[in-house]
Amino acid sequence: MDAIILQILNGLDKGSAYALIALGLTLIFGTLGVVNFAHGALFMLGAFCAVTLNKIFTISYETIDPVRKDFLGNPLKVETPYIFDWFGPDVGTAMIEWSVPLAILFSIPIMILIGLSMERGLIKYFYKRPHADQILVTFGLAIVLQEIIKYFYGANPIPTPAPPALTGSADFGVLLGFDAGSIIYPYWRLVYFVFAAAIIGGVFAFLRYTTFGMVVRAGMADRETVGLLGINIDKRFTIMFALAACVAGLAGVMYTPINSPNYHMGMDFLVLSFVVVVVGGMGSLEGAVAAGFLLGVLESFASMGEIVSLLPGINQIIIYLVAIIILLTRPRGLMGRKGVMEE
Amino acid sequence: MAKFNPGFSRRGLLKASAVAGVGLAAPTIFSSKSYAYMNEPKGGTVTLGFNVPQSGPYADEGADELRAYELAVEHLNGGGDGGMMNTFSSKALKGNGILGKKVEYVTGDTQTKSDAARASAKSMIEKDGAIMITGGSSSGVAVAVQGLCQEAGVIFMAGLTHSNDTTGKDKKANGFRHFFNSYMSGAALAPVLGKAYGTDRKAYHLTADYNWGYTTEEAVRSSTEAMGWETVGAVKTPLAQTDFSSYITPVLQSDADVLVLNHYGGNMVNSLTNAVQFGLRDRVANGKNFEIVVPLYSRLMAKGAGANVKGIFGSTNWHWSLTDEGSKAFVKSFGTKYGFPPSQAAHTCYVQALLYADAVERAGSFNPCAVVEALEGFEFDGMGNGPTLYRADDHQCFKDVLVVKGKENPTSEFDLLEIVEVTPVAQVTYAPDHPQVAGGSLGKCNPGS
Amino acid sequence: MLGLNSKDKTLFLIVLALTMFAPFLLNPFPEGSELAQFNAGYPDLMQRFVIFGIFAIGFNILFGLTGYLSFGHAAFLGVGSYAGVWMLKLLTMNVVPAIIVSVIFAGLFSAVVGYISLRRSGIYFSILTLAFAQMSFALAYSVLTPITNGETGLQLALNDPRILDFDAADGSLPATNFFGIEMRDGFELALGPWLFTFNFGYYLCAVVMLIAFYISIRIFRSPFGLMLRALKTNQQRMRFTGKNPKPHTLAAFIISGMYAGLAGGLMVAMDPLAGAERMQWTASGEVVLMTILGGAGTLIGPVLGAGVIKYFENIFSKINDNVLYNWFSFLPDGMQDAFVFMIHPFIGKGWHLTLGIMFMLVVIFLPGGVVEGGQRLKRLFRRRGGSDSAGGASSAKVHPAE
Amino acid sequence: MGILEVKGVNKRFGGLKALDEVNLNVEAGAVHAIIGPNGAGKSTFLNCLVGRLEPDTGTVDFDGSSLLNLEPHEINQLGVSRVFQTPEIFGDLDLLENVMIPTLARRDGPIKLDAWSRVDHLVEVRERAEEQLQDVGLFEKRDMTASSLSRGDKRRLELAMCLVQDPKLLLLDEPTAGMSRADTNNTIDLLKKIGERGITKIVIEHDMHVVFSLANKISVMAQGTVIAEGKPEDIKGDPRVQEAYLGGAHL
Repeated sequence: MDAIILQILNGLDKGSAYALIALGLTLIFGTLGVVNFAHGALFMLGAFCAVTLNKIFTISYETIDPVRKDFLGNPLKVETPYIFDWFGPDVGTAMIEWSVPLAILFSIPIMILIGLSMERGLIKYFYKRPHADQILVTFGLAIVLQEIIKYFYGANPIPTPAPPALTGSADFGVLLGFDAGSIIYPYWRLVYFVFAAAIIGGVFAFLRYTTFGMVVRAGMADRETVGLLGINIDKRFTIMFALAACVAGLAGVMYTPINSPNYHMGMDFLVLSFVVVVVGGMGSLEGAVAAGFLLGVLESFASMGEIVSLLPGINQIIIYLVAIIILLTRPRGLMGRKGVMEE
Repeated sequence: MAKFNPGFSRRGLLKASAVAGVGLAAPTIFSSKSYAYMNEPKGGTVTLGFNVPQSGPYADEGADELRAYELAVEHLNGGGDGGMMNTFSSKALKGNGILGKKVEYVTGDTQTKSDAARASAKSMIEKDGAIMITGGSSSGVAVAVQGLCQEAGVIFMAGLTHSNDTTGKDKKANGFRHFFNSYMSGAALAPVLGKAYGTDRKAYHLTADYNWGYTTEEAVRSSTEAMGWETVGAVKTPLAQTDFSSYITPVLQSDADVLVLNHYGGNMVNSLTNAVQFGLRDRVANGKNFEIVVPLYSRLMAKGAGANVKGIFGSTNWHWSLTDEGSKAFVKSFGTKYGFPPSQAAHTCYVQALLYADAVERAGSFNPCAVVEALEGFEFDGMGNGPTLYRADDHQCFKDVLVVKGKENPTSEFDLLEIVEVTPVAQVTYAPDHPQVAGGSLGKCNPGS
Repeated sequence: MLGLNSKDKTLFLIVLALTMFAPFLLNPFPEGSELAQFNAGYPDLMQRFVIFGIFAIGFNILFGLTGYLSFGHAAFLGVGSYAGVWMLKLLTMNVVPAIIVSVIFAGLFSAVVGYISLRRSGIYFSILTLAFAQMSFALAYSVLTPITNGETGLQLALNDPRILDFDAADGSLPATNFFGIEMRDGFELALGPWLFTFNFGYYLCAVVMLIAFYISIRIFRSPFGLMLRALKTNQQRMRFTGKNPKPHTLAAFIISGMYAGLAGGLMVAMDPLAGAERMQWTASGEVVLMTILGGAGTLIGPVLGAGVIKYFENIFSKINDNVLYNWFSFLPDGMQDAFVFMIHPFIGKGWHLTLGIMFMLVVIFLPGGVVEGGQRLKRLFRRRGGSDSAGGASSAKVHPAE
Repeated sequence: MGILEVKGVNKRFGGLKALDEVNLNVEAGAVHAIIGPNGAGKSTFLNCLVGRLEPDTGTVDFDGSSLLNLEPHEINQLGVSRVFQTPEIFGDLDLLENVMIPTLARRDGPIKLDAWSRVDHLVEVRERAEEQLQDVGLFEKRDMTASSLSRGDKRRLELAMCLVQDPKLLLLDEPTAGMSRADTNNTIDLLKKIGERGITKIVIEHDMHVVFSLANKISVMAQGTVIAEGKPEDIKGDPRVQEAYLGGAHL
């Protein structure tokens, strides 16, 4: 039982990442009708916002320590971050340690800027083009973005730990009446889950309760009619693109303490998030979120030793298998609308 | 950046004929049979092929390998401070190239995919006339390229490849490995683990679901079980896995008190990070402190895991903090040129390049079969791992293996591992027909054409 | 001739000439010159050009004609490869049975995948094919290791049975051959400083590609091809016209799957190794990119697209800083460094970046792919020729927007 | 005994009863118009005939065989062709190809996969298609891409695509919807000309001018059922029809 609770937690956590990426993808599908293969790259850029902020905080000057030696036997150069001098070592250390949460603030304007320039500079010319062209151009963009990151940050994963206050893990075992130590869950993963829930809730509330959101939802359902009403839907769609980029970016920022970011993390998530979106059903935001959590939980269960020993290899293919089964039993995924991306 | 003279020889012979034949319109037809051996260098230069990952997750490791190769070429051609050529026990190399021919090189991208690696190696052999291929950062690639070199008739000097199979069931006459392997990791680690954690432990293995993972798990299991550990669980994890939480949590439910992560590269970084996140380091199981073991360590990858590696045992082929003369010479010339210490991948690649050049000098010929003969059973020293033997039976180097531990107080971003023990070679040597490496045969050396 | 109309015949003859003279065309630069780096006329790459050409031609029969975008075609290539290697291991090193069996296995597998996936259309279809291919890849890499040899890839071994061969076991692997002609064999021709390589394996691939290309032309011009184009533009009308679209799409799917299998079979015939990465989604994506890059729905486009991508992968990735320094060695040191510094990110390990930029440029400026680029050039020349004859003075005024 | 006999057809969409015990008998050679207000169930009824929808209950017999549980292409192969409200044509293909496809469909059946013969060698098929294009006055435009045609020409093309199959029954769903008066008249003339071939037709139409120029029998539908049926003259005077359909206004 405790094993199952743990796997549900794991699944929800994985699902959070899937759902956040899929949410943005669906917004872009639904509003702009664009297949965005660069969405994984946006997630990756978000993660590297956190890395960059950390790097900025640790920009240092060098002093020579004549006593200690470096690996070549020369006097050791000691690096001291400038912020230590500016804010004192205590605040400086705290800033570096808290750089991931601080990167949320840092990344929002950057991701919005990236989203706006992507949509205005490139995507808007592809609204009327075939999906194949959209795939080619966004895939090309994704490669370019990740190669740029690779050029500056290298190919290795870069550790970006969570603040020390949030690195431990919580013991739910006693709370729920199990043995102590049987249900342990890292604080940061709980933070991630809560964060994801808040973002998802925020996006839904925004779309439901603001005029802006209502217009966009109407536009998703029937672009022409809304356009006929004299509403400038294009401008709103641009903002939606920036919002989607921002959601992906934030998902990336918060993900960095869970797994050290590297330049191809976006591609790793891209295919899965496409599967999530399609399983959820094209054009359905609720479907994307539901499918994200569903596939996350199923993936976690499939990796349990008992299940793998019963069906070897099931942990490798579970997501795809579930996708096939769902698409064959429900033609438009969980909650898809008719006629979206079906031709 | 070192500069070399222009000109890429395709095949020595053809280059010579091209130079002589300018203005001659008469076509000359060669059949592939007209060479003594594949890509025989006939001009004043010889071309080596450096096939390393330049894209994909191991690109940084590949870049470090390439740095080492460039350094080796510089030293072979008489440039720089000579590096390990000065400490190498064999004195055949004179710093005038190989057999008096200037060393040139071509590079390619393996992408860490067997297909791409083979395509890249083929292009070096067919287009650039490379006489030897070396490099790589995974066993799948090493085995695939080794097979290709055997068929094409050139020598393959493996880069970083740790699976038993490279010199086990997939060994080839034209292929040689300096790097250590899974068996050696297991054999070197077990006693150290026994000393540090006791012989009454329950181990849980997470294993990357591919060839290298299997052989590593097998090696570590059999050597730890031999000293009394019990293996309570072994789960295979998909290669593409990035979040290992769902594989870590079952460990909490098991009665294991040691977790062995048979992962490498990005897998290792992520699984170790996740394991630490779930508090395994602070856990007490069966009245003992819970421990994590990473059988194959790489400093580059350890960097990706950050503080999580502290205090975690693993094994490695070589580390820059070694203080023998060879290591010191290598670290000095690499560090002076590039500004940071070399990785174990760089070390093995540098050594492989030198060993090849030395073998050619001693054999007096580039003919692969002569080189094979010169390398088989070759004993040498001064290359950073103590006295070493290139065993004739399987073309595997036998040398000391390092057991290392993540350092508690690193002084720099390179100073992540500390050497716990240098396991003597006798302890990691195995019979060529040991069950973990049995099967396959070297076959006969193939000089091509 | 061959039952082709004059336009198709011209195209076919051009392709015939291109493939037959490829060893010359791809090696335009003399040996030993700086530009020899750009020569692509060595056997492995020439083989890859035509093999991926076949793969893309087949993919285009599905995607170009019916509009169904499969993201899983690499799986068929992979299955074909594995089947081919097994034939080489079990039966004989003659490549003919291997290639035939590759095509058959890929055809059977694509029949199963196609039958299920074609129950959905649009992106749902794409994701279904992607899911099948990713499952094949994941299983081939891990659980199916006994059949596929997992990560390492399926290779030949000395102790393979090869029941039809009587090779002397001299400790080396026999080479793949076509009734005794070894695939790796060939001859070289030196003309002054130029060197040209003629490889038997390449010519076998080239002949197979010509046949494949010919069949593709016939399919494009057949009633079946017409029906495929019809169902791409309006399936509803097709149904109400008395045609059942299902068998048509399924047939197109299987044919393109068999083309993929043929490509896989040829790959192992040239180089007997089948790696699991061949089935990964990136490999499927690659053939999609080849087709779109060259020009989906055109006859020659996919072949060109395949050529461009493989050229980048194999030639650009091999240019390192050392080569750059040589190129710019005529410049003073400072400028040499500056040039190398500027070009450095785009070559060698940066070849992906160049490829990505090229994808974007092509799709932004040439929506119809490379083929459209060629057509524009042709029109440009024709216009220029026309206005020249009309009078030199006016030609300068010809506006590009005309 | 008519060529098309529909008995007791019901169709529900959730709680909505779209068709309620519809009976219809179409005589061979007749031009049978179905009229009725919006939402009367005309289109649903037509969709039940061509296999786009399956009726919940009831029988649909055409020329002696049931159309129930048949796929659209099977129904077409029995000799039923349909013109849609918005023309359904092969937009990316040229006009000649548009008409050759139905010709081939009739010649080869639903699934013959002929990948080896050449389209431009099918002289008979092409001549037949060209003839048909001539009949509808589109021969000169045969090399144009279909999507570039005007709406009226698209309708003619669609008509040609149906007629070339020599259907036994032709279903016309508002053939003049959205057309100018001149186009409408042209279409009426065209349909009259076809009438000479003796093809049975069912016409759904709003434009009474069209209905009364073409039809020799009219069924009136309202609220999912047929409320009146008869000759045009009878229908014109039927008060129930005027009430249901025309809201009492006099025709």
